[in-house]
Amino acid sequence: MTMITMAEAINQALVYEMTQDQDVVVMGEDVAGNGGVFRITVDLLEKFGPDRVMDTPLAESMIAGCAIGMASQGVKPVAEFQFMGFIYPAFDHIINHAGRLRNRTRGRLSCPLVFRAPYGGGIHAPEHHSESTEALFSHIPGIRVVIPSTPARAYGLLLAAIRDPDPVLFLEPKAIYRKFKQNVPDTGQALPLDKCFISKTGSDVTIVAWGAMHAEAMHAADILEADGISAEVIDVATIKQLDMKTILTSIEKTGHCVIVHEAARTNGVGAEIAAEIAEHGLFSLHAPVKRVTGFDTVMPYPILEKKYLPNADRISKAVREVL
Amino acid sequence: MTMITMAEAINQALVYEMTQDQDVVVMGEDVAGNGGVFRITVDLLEKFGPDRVMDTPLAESMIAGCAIGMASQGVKPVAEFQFMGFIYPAFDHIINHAGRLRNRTRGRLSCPLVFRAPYGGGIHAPEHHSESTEALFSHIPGIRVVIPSTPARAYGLLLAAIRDPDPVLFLEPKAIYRKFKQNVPDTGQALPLDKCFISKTGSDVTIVAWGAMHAEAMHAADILEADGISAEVIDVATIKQLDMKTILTSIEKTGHCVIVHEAARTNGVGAEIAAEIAEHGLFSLHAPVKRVTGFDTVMPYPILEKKYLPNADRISKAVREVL
Amino acid sequence: MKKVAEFFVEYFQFLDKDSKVVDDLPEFTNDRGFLISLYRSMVLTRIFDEKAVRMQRMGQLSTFPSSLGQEAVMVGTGAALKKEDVYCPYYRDQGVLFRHGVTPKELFIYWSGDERGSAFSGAREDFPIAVPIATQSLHATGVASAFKIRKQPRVVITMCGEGGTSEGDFYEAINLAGAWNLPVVFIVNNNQWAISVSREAQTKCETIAQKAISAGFKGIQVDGNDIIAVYDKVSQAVENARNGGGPQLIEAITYRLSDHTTADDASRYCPKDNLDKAWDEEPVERFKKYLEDYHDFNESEDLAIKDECSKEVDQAAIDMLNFEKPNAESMFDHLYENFPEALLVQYEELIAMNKEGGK
Amino acid sequence: MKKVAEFFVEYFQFLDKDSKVVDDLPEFTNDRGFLISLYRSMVLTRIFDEKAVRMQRMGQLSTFPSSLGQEAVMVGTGAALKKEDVYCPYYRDQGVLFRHGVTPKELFIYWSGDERGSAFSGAREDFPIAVPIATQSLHATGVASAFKIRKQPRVVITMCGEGGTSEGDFYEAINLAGAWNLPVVFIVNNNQWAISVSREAQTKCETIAQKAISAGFKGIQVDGNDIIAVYDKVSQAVENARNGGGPQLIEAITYRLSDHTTADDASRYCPKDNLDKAWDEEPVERFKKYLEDYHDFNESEDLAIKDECSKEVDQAAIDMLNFEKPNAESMFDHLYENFPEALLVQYEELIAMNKEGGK
Ligand SMILES: Cc1ncc(C[n+]2csc(CCOP(=O)(O)OP(=O)(O)O)c2C)c(N)n1
Ligand SMILES: Cc1ncc(C[n+]2csc(CCOP(=O)(O)OP(=O)(O)O)c2C)c(N)n1
Ligand SMILES: [Mg+2]
Ligand SMILES: [Mg+2]
Repeated sequence: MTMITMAEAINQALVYEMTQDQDVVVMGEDVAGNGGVFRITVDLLEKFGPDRVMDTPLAESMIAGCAIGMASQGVKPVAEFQFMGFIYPAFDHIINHAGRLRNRTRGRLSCPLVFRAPYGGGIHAPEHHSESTEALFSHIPGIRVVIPSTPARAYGLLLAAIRDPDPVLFLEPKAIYRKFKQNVPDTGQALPLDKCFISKTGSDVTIVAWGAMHAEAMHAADILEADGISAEVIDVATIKQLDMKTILTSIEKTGHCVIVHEAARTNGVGAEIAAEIAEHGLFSLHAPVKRVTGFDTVMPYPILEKKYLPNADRISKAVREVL
Repeated sequence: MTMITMAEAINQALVYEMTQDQDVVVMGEDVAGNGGVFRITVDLLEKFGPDRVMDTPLAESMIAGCAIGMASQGVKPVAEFQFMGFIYPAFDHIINHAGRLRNRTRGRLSCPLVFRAPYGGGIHAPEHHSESTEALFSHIPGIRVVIPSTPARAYGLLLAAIRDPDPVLFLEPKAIYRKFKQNVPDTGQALPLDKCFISKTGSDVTIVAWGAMHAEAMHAADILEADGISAEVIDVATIKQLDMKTILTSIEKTGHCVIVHEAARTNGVGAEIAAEIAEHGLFSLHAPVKRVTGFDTVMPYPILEKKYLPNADRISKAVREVL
Repeated sequence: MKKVAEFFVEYFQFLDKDSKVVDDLPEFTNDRGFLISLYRSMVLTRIFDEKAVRMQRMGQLSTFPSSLGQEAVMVGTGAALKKEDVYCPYYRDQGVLFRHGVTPKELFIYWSGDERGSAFSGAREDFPIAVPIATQSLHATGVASAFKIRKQPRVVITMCGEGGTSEGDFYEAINLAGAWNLPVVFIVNNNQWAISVSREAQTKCETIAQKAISAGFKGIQVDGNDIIAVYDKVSQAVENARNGGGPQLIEAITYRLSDHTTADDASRYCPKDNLDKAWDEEPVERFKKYLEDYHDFNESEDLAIKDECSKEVDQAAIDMLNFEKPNAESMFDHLYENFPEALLVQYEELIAMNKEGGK
Repeated sequence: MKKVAEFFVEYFQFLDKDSKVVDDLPEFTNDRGFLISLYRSMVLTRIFDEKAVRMQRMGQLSTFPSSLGQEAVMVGTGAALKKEDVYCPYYRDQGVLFRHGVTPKELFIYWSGDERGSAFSGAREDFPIAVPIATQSLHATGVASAFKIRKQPRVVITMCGEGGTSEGDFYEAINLAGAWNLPVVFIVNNNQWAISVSREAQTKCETIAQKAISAGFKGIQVDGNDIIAVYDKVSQAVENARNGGGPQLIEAITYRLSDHTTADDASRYCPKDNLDKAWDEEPVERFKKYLEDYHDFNESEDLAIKDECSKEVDQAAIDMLNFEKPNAESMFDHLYENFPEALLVQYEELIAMNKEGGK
């Protein structure tokens, strides 16, 4: 049993799938010679050669547009955006093309690709490097948005994302790239997309989280446990399409719900989850749904980022408020 | 009293403000010689000359980035994106710069500009011309998003948007550019931003809408009235920042709420409104909040767009379901 | 000071505006059958465009961008494509698509506002029409990259208007194509207008061709109203790319003789003089006269071609009008290959709504 | 076939790598005081960079991009700016900002991860540092448009790296600048690397300067390690733009002698030989030797300058470290001029959280 980090688990998934499937290629800024600025794609160039591991010129719209063209031919690019804060020049291709190629051609062409991007705060990075704007993408039809919260889930979900015949945005919570390790056997076993994971069962409250906030939610659950409060923790994992069934079933049981995300509050993914609960779970609720989120400000520079990001304290406090 | 269309009201507001304020300039693709593909900027070139009414080369990132540079100098650009479906190349500048220039420089520089874009379906336009993706922008800190629903509101809100010292995305529901007329005195009177308008008072249900859906909501209210159901219709008008106070006060009274938007359902602006109701209005509600929206598909081509767009029938049906 | 790099742009023309031969004709001009097939495609394109404009006026199409006056650019480009090559279109290039296996019926369906028009039965790997300007340039680099990765001797052609060359995507695409030495040919249909914005207002550069210099490869100009020049230069560029010679940019100089689309009124901004002058140089008559002068082409052959094309187009229009309307729920059909459970409720709602006859 | 356009790119150098004068020196080289001030700015920049890297290692800055080896590009550019001109920076141009009135303290504050570092007390109209690559090129065209609209005789300079020239924004900016004849000068700091991607992998074009050809204006190369060449050509371009002569692109050829940032390890990808060779050509020693050989500059003057700069930088570091920490709620302070009522609840929540001493 070897314990590995999320960074290593992602690399392990890439190596596994590139070995199995000759059509999988990796591309992006600094992913080849440098192995990625977070070293996620380290050694891939050596293992798979320059035809399959490609440094691109510095242009994000190009990375997306080129990947879409490749995917239309059945090549399966795993394209990296160096940080989520630099994905926006590619927005047009993601919404107008990746999400629509299959639909527009009535299935004649498709777009089996993965866009990877490290996201989120907590590593004292310069401006624009700490963004969490997954909600922008969860509004876009035709794509999937997947966010792992542990090394094992990163491995299984990335395999699923690469194998999925449609475009997947795979957002990697960089704060936990190397924060903890898990045993992740290299079996090539994918995890299901479009499904939440129940990370901890409980009876008093449902805490819904994803990415780096999942660990904070688990930590909050421990704090609450000490006070005799039993929290169920749900890792949403696939932000789009949302598995509301699992969440609603949990709320039926607990009657209380706290949703956590680092992104700004207004129109975050938490809004959609809360809205669905308001429509379909209203009569299960014993108290209002609470959202613990980043503030509706620009993500502040490192000196204040801790004040911005939700944490176990804020989560457990919110839980006490709704109980 | 001259009755004018929304298209004319917007032009009237532009002429008023350009006459009052020498710093206001208009720019975009085809806005000068051609007066805009929807003729919104017609005659401005003749009235204000080529220094203040500028056709740009064909590049949306450029339109946004250049406008931001101008605004930093106190020039106040009203920049047009020809259709909302073509705004995405400008996304980076809107989120990373327009929304942040004041914050990043701690108030040293600011960004007093308006980005105009016709949006929404209903005119049998080719693909990408019928988008309603206001929700993408309502998640962005540092900007405002304003959507008029009548000629008079278009006039007053556009004046407010131009005068606002911060960036405003002004989305024009093109389906009703010329659908009905109102008396819009050219008094230069702005309407307040960040405020909902109560278009019709009622006691049984609150219908929340904006843009072209506002007229459908009003129509639905008429249909319901005939059956003795009294609907209050709220025009959100400023999508960001949301005036939840007005909406929550209304729901306190009516106990029922239906939210309407053309955009895809998941993570639309309706999600945020419903989520806020779930948090702050839960105990006013006698029934779940319902959303009547576009489907979570790519906006279909004209042949099916009617099947996609909400209308008075769907709205009144939803109201009967929650009552 | 020293000069470290020098560049030039060449212009190619074989037939001048009066159909006089002004340069040594390429080999293929000995193949009368091929020349007639080019002519036929140009005629088909023109007749299709005329019909489409009329149909739009009758409410049978939603919008339509005619390629009137640009038929040589389109057909010359389309003819240079082999079956196994891929084309990444924009929206004014029906003539290219026809040559590559797309049918008039399909394009009628597309412009009637129906996704099924992009299902291209005869050009299975071509991209669908790209409405967001210049995005197709990047898709072309991706397709070309796939060919390169798989070591397939295939080529991509993509086209945009001269206005489209102002978009960042165009430039990012040519830069990548140069850096990766991709088998892709960029055609610019320089028809002098981007809706109402003139070529001069779009960019200060003397030629559009020289934009390729910024990407480190060759750009040339051709007379876009001379089908011989267009076909000759595009097919040379294609074969050069096929042989590993990398990308090329071809600016085809022509004129938009129609409105931008049926939603436009060019008389608002386009000086009448320019238009009159451009009519004198238009490609269909020019090529016809050349065929008459050098290849014994006669009026009855011409009439037969026009008649045949009219019939083909009329039949396509009828086929489009008789094409069964899609179900409402078909808007979900090709969103994902694996239908997400989360969408089931909406999907069923949509079906129910339409069963009830709801509007 | 005919040639329809011809272009060339020139390269300028006055001091070769051994500080020999290889071309007719410009007028300003008679002004010893000015030359010394350039040298001092280069030294200040180098000392600032060294200090910043050390501070980052000690956890006092969050990340830092050194401009080691590129001081001539920075100082030569900064010196060409008048007070009333505007600069649109990227993130590796501390030397430009210093010349235009930004203080070492402010840049330390910025790189410590604090927005207040961009409040620039001495360069009120300069843009803040642009981290999203090449976006500043477009802001520069906007500022230049404002000058043009208002008929002010002011100029904008903007800079990016050679990697940045691959972004669509860079191209859209030069194209607009050409089309509108804007008073803006584009400087490209060609330091051969974009993090780990080499100049050759970035673009196939022979020079970065030639990218200007695609926008219809002149691009030149200068030896970016020769401050005389940089200052001479940039100030000429600036004055030309001020007089209505329009934009220009200047590629300054230099070498990144440091890691990309403190988060990078260039030894992974940068061949040691290249680095050694580049050290032989670096700008500070080259200029010092020229001053010694031609302007009687001596060791004690040099020591005095270095001492003064060190003190200035050390004091700036102390000032930064003593700078009062911001309140949590200050993250809302400059979001909008008119604080939106909708945000009040959040704002008060944030204040309350911090009063309680919440983490
Ligand atoms: C990204 C984007 N912006 C704007 C538009 C609207 N638009 C459609 S065609 C057009 C002009 C295109 O001109 P050009 O590239 O010269 O091609 P032409 O139509 O002349 O063939 C514009 C501005 C669009 N479709 N996509
Ligand atoms: C839009 C965008 N994409 C990616 C990045 C990440 N990034 C930061 S610096 C850099 C390389 C820039 O190289 P170059 O333009 O040559 O400038 P240099 O750093 O060498 O001075 C990259 C890719 C970014 N900051 N912005
Ligand atoms: Mg054109
Ligand atoms: Mg560089």
